[in-house]
Amino acid sequence: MAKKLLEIKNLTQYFGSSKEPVKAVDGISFDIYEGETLGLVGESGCGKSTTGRSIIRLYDITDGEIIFNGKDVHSSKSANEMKQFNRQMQMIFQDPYASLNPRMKAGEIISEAFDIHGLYKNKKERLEKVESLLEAVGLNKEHANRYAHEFSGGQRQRIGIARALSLNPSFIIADEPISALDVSIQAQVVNLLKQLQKELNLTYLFIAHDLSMVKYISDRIAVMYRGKIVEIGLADDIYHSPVHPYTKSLLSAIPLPDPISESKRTRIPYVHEELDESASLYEVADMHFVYGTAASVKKWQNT
Amino acid sequence: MSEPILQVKDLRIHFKTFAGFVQAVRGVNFELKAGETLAIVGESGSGKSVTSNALMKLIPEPPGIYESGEIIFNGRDLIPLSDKEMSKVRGNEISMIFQDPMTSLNPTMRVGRQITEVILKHKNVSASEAKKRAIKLLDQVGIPMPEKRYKQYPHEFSGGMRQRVVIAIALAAEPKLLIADEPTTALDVTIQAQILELMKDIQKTSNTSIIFITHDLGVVANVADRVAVMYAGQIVEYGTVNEIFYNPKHPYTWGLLGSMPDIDSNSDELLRTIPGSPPDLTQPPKGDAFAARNEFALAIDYEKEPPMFQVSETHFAKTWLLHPDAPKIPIPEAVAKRIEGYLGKENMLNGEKTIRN
Amino acid sequence: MIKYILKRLMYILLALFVIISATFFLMRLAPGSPFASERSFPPQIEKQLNAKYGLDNPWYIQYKDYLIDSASFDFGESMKYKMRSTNDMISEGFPISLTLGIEAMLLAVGLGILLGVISALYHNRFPDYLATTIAVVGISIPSFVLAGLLQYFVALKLGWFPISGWKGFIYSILPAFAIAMTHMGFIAKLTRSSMLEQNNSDYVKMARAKGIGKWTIVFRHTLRNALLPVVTYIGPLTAGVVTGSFIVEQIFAIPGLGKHFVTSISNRDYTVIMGTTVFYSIILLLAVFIVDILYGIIDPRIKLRGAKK
Amino acid sequence: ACNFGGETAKEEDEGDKGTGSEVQEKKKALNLVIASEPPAMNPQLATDTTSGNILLSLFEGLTRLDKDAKYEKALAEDIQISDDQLTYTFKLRDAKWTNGDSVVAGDFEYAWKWALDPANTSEYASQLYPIKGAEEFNTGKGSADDIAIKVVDDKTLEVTLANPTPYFLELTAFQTYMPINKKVAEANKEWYADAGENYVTNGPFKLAEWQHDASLKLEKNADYWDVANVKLDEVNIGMVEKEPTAVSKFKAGEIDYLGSPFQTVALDSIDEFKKSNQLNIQPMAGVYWYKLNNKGKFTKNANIRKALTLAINRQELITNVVKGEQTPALGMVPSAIAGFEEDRGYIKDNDIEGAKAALEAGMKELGIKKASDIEIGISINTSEAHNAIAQFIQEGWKKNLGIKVKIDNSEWQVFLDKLTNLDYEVGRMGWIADYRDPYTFLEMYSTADNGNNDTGWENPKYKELMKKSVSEKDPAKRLEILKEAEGIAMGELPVAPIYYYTSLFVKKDSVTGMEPDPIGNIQLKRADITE
Amino acid sequence: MSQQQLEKIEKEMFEIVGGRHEETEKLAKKSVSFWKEVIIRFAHNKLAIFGLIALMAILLMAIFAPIFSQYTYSEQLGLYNKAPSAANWFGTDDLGRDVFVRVWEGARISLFIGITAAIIDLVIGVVWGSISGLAGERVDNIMMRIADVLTAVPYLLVVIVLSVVLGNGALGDGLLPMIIALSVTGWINMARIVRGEVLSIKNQEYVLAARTLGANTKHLIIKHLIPNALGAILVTMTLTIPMAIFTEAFLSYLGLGVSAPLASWGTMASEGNNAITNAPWRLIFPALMISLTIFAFNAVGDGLRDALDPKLRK
Ligand SMILES: Nc1ncnc2c1ncn2[C@@H]1O[C@H](COP(=O)(O)OP(=O)(O)OP(=O)(O)O)[C@@H](O)[C@H]1O
Ligand SMILES: Nc1ncnc2c1ncn2[C@@H]1O[C@H](COP(=O)(O)OP(=O)(O)OP(=O)(O)O)[C@@H](O)[C@H]1O
Ligand SMILES: [Mg+2]
Ligand SMILES: [Mg+2]
Repeated sequence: MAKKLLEIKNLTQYFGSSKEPVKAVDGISFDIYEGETLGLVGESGCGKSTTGRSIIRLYDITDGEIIFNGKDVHSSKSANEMKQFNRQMQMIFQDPYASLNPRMKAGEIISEAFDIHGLYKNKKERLEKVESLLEAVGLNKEHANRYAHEFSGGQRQRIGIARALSLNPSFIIADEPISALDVSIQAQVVNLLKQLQKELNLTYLFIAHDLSMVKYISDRIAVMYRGKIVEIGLADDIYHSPVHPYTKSLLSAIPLPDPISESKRTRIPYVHEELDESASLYEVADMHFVYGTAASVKKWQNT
Repeated sequence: MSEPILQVKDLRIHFKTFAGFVQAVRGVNFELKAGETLAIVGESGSGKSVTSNALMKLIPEPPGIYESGEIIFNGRDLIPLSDKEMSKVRGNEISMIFQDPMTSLNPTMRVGRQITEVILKHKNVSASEAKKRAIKLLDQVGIPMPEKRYKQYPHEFSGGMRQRVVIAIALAAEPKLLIADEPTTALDVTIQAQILELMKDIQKTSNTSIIFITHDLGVVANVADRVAVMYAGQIVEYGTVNEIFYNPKHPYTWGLLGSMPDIDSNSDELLRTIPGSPPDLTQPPKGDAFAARNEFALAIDYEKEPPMFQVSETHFAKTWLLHPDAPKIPIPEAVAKRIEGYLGKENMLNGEKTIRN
Repeated sequence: MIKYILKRLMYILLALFVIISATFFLMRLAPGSPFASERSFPPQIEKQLNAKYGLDNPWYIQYKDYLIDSASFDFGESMKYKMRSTNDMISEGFPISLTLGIEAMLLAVGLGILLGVISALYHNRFPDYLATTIAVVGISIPSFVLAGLLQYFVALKLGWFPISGWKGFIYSILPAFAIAMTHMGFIAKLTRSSMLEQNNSDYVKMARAKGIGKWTIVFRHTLRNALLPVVTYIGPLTAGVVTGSFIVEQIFAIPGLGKHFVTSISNRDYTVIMGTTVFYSIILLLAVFIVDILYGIIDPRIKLRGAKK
Repeated sequence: ACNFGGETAKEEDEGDKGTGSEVQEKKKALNLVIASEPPAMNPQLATDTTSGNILLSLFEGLTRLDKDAKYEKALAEDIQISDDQLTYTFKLRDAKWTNGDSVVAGDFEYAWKWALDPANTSEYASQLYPIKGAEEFNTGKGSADDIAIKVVDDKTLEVTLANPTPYFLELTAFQTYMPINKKVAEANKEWYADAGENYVTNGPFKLAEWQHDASLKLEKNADYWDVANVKLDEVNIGMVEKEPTAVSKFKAGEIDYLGSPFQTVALDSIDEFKKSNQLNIQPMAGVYWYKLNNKGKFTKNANIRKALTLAINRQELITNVVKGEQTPALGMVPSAIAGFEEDRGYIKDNDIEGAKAALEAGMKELGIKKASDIEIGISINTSEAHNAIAQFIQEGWKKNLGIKVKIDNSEWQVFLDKLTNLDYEVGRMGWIADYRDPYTFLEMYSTADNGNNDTGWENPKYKELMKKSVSEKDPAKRLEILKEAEGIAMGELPVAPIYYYTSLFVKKDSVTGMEPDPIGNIQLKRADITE
Repeated sequence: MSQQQLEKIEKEMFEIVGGRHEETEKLAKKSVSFWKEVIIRFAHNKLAIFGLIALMAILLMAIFAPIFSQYTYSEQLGLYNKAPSAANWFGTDDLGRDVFVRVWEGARISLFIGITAAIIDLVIGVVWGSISGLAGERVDNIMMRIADVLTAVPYLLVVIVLSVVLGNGALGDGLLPMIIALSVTGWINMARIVRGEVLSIKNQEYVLAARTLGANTKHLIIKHLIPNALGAILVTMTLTIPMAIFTEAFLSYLGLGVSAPLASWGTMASEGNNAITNAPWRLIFPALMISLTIFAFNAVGDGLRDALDPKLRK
């Protein structure tokens, strides 16, 4: 197996008062290997974005450890180290409308990082770089001089991707990059991400709640529920032999573009059961972990 | 079947902007019968929301302009009605569910009051009766402890619960027509499924007609009796749900169906996409608006707008490919394979004849 | 919540301390003395005067005295008005300024919000232009000009109101109007823009889809949400208005508190300067604090955050 | 929330509307306005004209000034002056305080010594300095017992002066010399803080009501010894700071009298009142002058000072800017002072030729080439009138002398500070007589460190003459000495006199007896409202 | 809904020519850039255009009228309080000076003060507000309390001390103390408003995006926060300008403003206020100019705000 690019140990992120914290992320651990795509799914509000944002240091974490390329992300860093870190890890945001500053041109958005990092001071060089990025995401160079509102949703998301690529990162957190887009554009963006991964050997943390897309793009999938990772494993394992009842419920709810099977669908409702202290991740198959107590995992496996 | 409760004829809506007139809806026709669900699909910006808002006369004027058309609801054209007359229709005979549960509730008003407001407005009942009904509604849409929830503010609800409240509001006055504009886009699949079930239940019990707007074809397959596919302000294909999914005629519909990944699709293959971007509706292209993105575009597509070709009793499509002189283009392989797959599964299970003609 | 309030009160005390210190040193830096007058008097008398008010002590003793006096709300006797205590001046003047100020605020807030709402409801149509014009006219006429004009035309020429003084409700109408106009204008503008923002929001569309009338939507739904930024502005403003307007009180010869803020400074009446400053500061700081609490009442979402703080 | 400051509204409003036509038997109520809250309603502490003029109606001193500002006997029934003009013996008449006590000689002694006690910080105690031992006690060099005030008996008061002071009996009419009810004042140190039972007076009126910052109400004192001659039943005094507001009140008929010394007739309404023949003008013993800093960069030169003094078109300034028919001041002592009615001929008004010549001379002495190298600052305190005058004079100096002139407008306290510290070149100031004698205008320049000099000017001869005037017993000779002194000063010009004040006022026709006397005071005792 | 009257179409029209999707990616030629759209929007706002023209006219008059007038602002013509006439368009004042020239001379001072106040607002208020909004709760709380303190400290005392410390005439007759005095408190309103805006903008995804790129506070403020708070900033500025002009008038009234014979609109109006009866033109013209200018600033500010509002666009 490839080397671990990111190790997350007991990541915990609480918001609000210490008395009544909102436990957005509640002690999760997982690894991401170089070159893979890890899909992160779960119901809305379960802490997916928070996980992503904690990893990239948009939040100061409550507890835990995040090790990226062997270095602790949340250790105090000098401005320079911080920049170094930013170059390696980038993020694509959910909302293509909200994530582009309406007062900036596409070119400025893409080259913003160059200003910050003092790269490509030469005008011509910079222009070339911007153009090559635009091309990489399937836009052309005239687009550099356009403002965000002049683009369609898909084009905007591509600009967001170009921005994330501008610093040549090795790891990209894609926080629901497609859920605000319509189907045909979703396909464009997903294709683009796949293509870029191949060309640039990128590693993705792909957050979404659309399971069919996640299944398609991910090597492994982690399922989150209420701040905890309840199941993690290879994409096919998760889909074909889910263990955790939440995963099963989730899979049973995916609507298919097939009226007849839809008319017959029976959804498996999920009833959350509180687990006792002993709950932890159990390996049910190779690289397939489920969060639960020994007894509950056994029970789930048998149903 | 009964008379249609809603008929939309040649609806055209423009917006006056500084860049020119946006022709958001360009001659939309459809009808809806009692108890039936019509799904409108199409890509973003194709005019779905504008069409549905127009049905309730919610288009802001200015900048909106009702350029032409009729909206005949229960035998009466809504377009000439004044705001006052419309307010008797809104929320009462026609009600609406909006996309975003986070923003469609007033953050500073208790949830209960937002529901009773509609009841008090349209039904001649006392405040305490309205409260009773509201609590019942909350219970109906599956919100536990409705008495307690009645007094809470929207921010104390989860996204799914909020969307249920919105549905409760829409149902409060027992409307004949319910318009749902992307009611589940912001929700995850489990909650989405619950909401869809809820809506179907309600429809069954009160024979409400539903217009369901979405761009998620899975959802369409789940809820719709009839489907209208919109592109660039026009309906380009219209038919029963089976006709649209198993026998699509319009290349745009092919594109839509083809771009969805399948649980079983191979991760190494790229997804099929519809290349390019939708047209600028301030200057809709000459001819077929979809031509530029259509790999099967005919020369005439760039010259002349296609008429609606009738495929069957209930199935229409707006593409020159249906012209008798046009070359016969088969459904693209990927889409065909998928349809086959679905139908195959069905046939295996039921041994029924295919619905394809 | 209680913890939050205590914390804020602590900040208020801290702020008061800073204000008192700053005022003290500014007073000391300003040339002139409370006893200087056109006609000089023997230096011995001046010395006695200084001794009487403790002005002969070194600055740190005086500073300490002011701090203690302020803490015990005993500011002492005015140096200019013989035998009048600062506390009396405030307690006599403030109720009057408060009455006038509340009237003016009611006028400003009432009219301002009404105009703002009309503007937003008829965005870019005639009523909008009319209301905006009224608001801007309100802003653009200096209150001293307005007060003078009102007094001359409405009181003297038309005889509808008394010219000046403070003997009954009728005396307060013109001054309240003169004070209110500018604020009315800005409140109208603020309300307009925040109402416009609200009108674009989904819940308003939802309310319309419920079949609720335009004005009902305004009063039941939008106004409360639109009022948040207005409240931010109104808080400190109220503190200013209820403690009196120098110019308007002067023009209408109203025995309010407003004049003391100015005259005490031109008289270098140290005790009164300190008294009025502390008084105003407390009102201001409380107003800002109340606004923050009001926020939570207007917007239930904020209560959550407020409690967390 | 309804605090409108009292219940006084009803009767009063009707009262003053009635004055025009209603029946005689109605109360005679006079309405007027003063410019501000009186800062001190204690005769010994009051320094300002507002307080002073109200106190004149509330208290009764040994003497009272008549309409020419000459003394007439008031509480003193009889006055004996010794031959050396140093000892005055006052015989008091039977009079009562408003609380029923008799006014006794001890009340005077108490009041005067109270004022002189430095601990009481009376800023006007110097008014009592003519009394022997007074200055010493007040400045901490003597004791109270050495002050030559002797209570012979309850009805007899004997005072010995340090020097013959020809105007002493005018002085005794001044507020600082008024008596205080010793019993009440000793019992309650704050007796003068408010109207009420502690505020015990002995004058024609008593203080019925005092709403701070708003109004005062005086009522006729039925126990006043001369009550028969008091015509008004009550006087309602409003406090209105803004002059235009006061004018409007007058026009609206809300007040019966507007003007000096209570409030100023607004400059901008003078023309109008003149046109309607309502404006009354009385000469007044006061002078408006520009102090010239004798230590100033340019103004240290006498010729420059002369040039500045001459190049002022006083008559035009009076006609068009200050408008009160003032007299151009060509000397330091106003023409309202007896003996100074005639122009002494020191300078000519608007003497541009003379000014230019003086400027030439001055520039030569200072070694200045161009007139435009001279830059003069006129320091004023903020007031529309001072500002207008300064701008008028500035323009005249610029135009006629070709020098640069700036106006330095400061806030009052800053201005006073500048004047005291000689941190100015030209500074405005006014001086109004407390008593009708030339000495009050000349005394301040006797030494440079006199607190009211503010010019740094000093002249040994002048000093000498001033000293001489004090001990001179013959009034005619004394007048000569003072004139000579004025002549010296006008030769060197520590100040440039601008104009002699007048009292301006408007009143309803029904009001009589309200003409200000030559030192600007009004005795409400003599006022009346007739039909 | 049917294929009734199908007209004859030539066969060759039914040849497959395929898509031209590359062209759709090219945005429509006539698309308008952001700023151009702002300008168009602005230009459609009649009130705003009126305001702009009025402002330009006032500015031009302020620059040129005193230069080309036959009188100077301090020249005393010997005609006291004369009504407007052909020789003196706005009449003369109590010292016989031409009100017309004085009004335009005053325009220079009032506009200078108004504009300086606006700049101070921008520099101090915007920076203070953005930092306070961006920084954590504690710093925010402290910064806002400092603003409270500055509002509460007696302003007049500050001005007096300043004018003494700086001396009059340090910069053209008392303007400098005035400007510094304005800087002490003038910006607080702006800071409060910008802070509110920043609080809502700072959680926008584009700001988060910039932070993941490694942007520092300065970069965030300049590139993201200020441009997007511009609407609110403009509206606040339209209030700051009149406030500054009135404050100047008030201070002059207390003797802390510009020195005579220079006069701002504020001083002229407050002096003219006393002359309502005998020379109303001394009030009317400066007061009218104040009102007109502030009206114009407001119209332009509101027009810009509307033109800049991204919510009204989309
Ligand atoms: N800054 C914050 N302060 C307080 N609570 C927060 C904050 N950010 C997130 N939360 C809370 O943390 C929980 C997890 O939020 P998060 O945004 O990570 O969910 P998500 O899984 O990304 O949901 P979605 O699918 O809707 O994006 C939610 O309950 C949310 O309300
Ligand atoms: N108020 C408006 N002013 C100008 N143009 C508008 C306005 N509202 C809608 N449009 C335009 O009308 C067209 C149709 O918009 P509509 O909202 O109906 O799309 P939609 O199909 O609902 O898309 P989505 O899936 O994104 O909701 C779009 O091009 C949009 O820009
Ligand atoms: Mg998220
Ligand atoms: Mg839509």
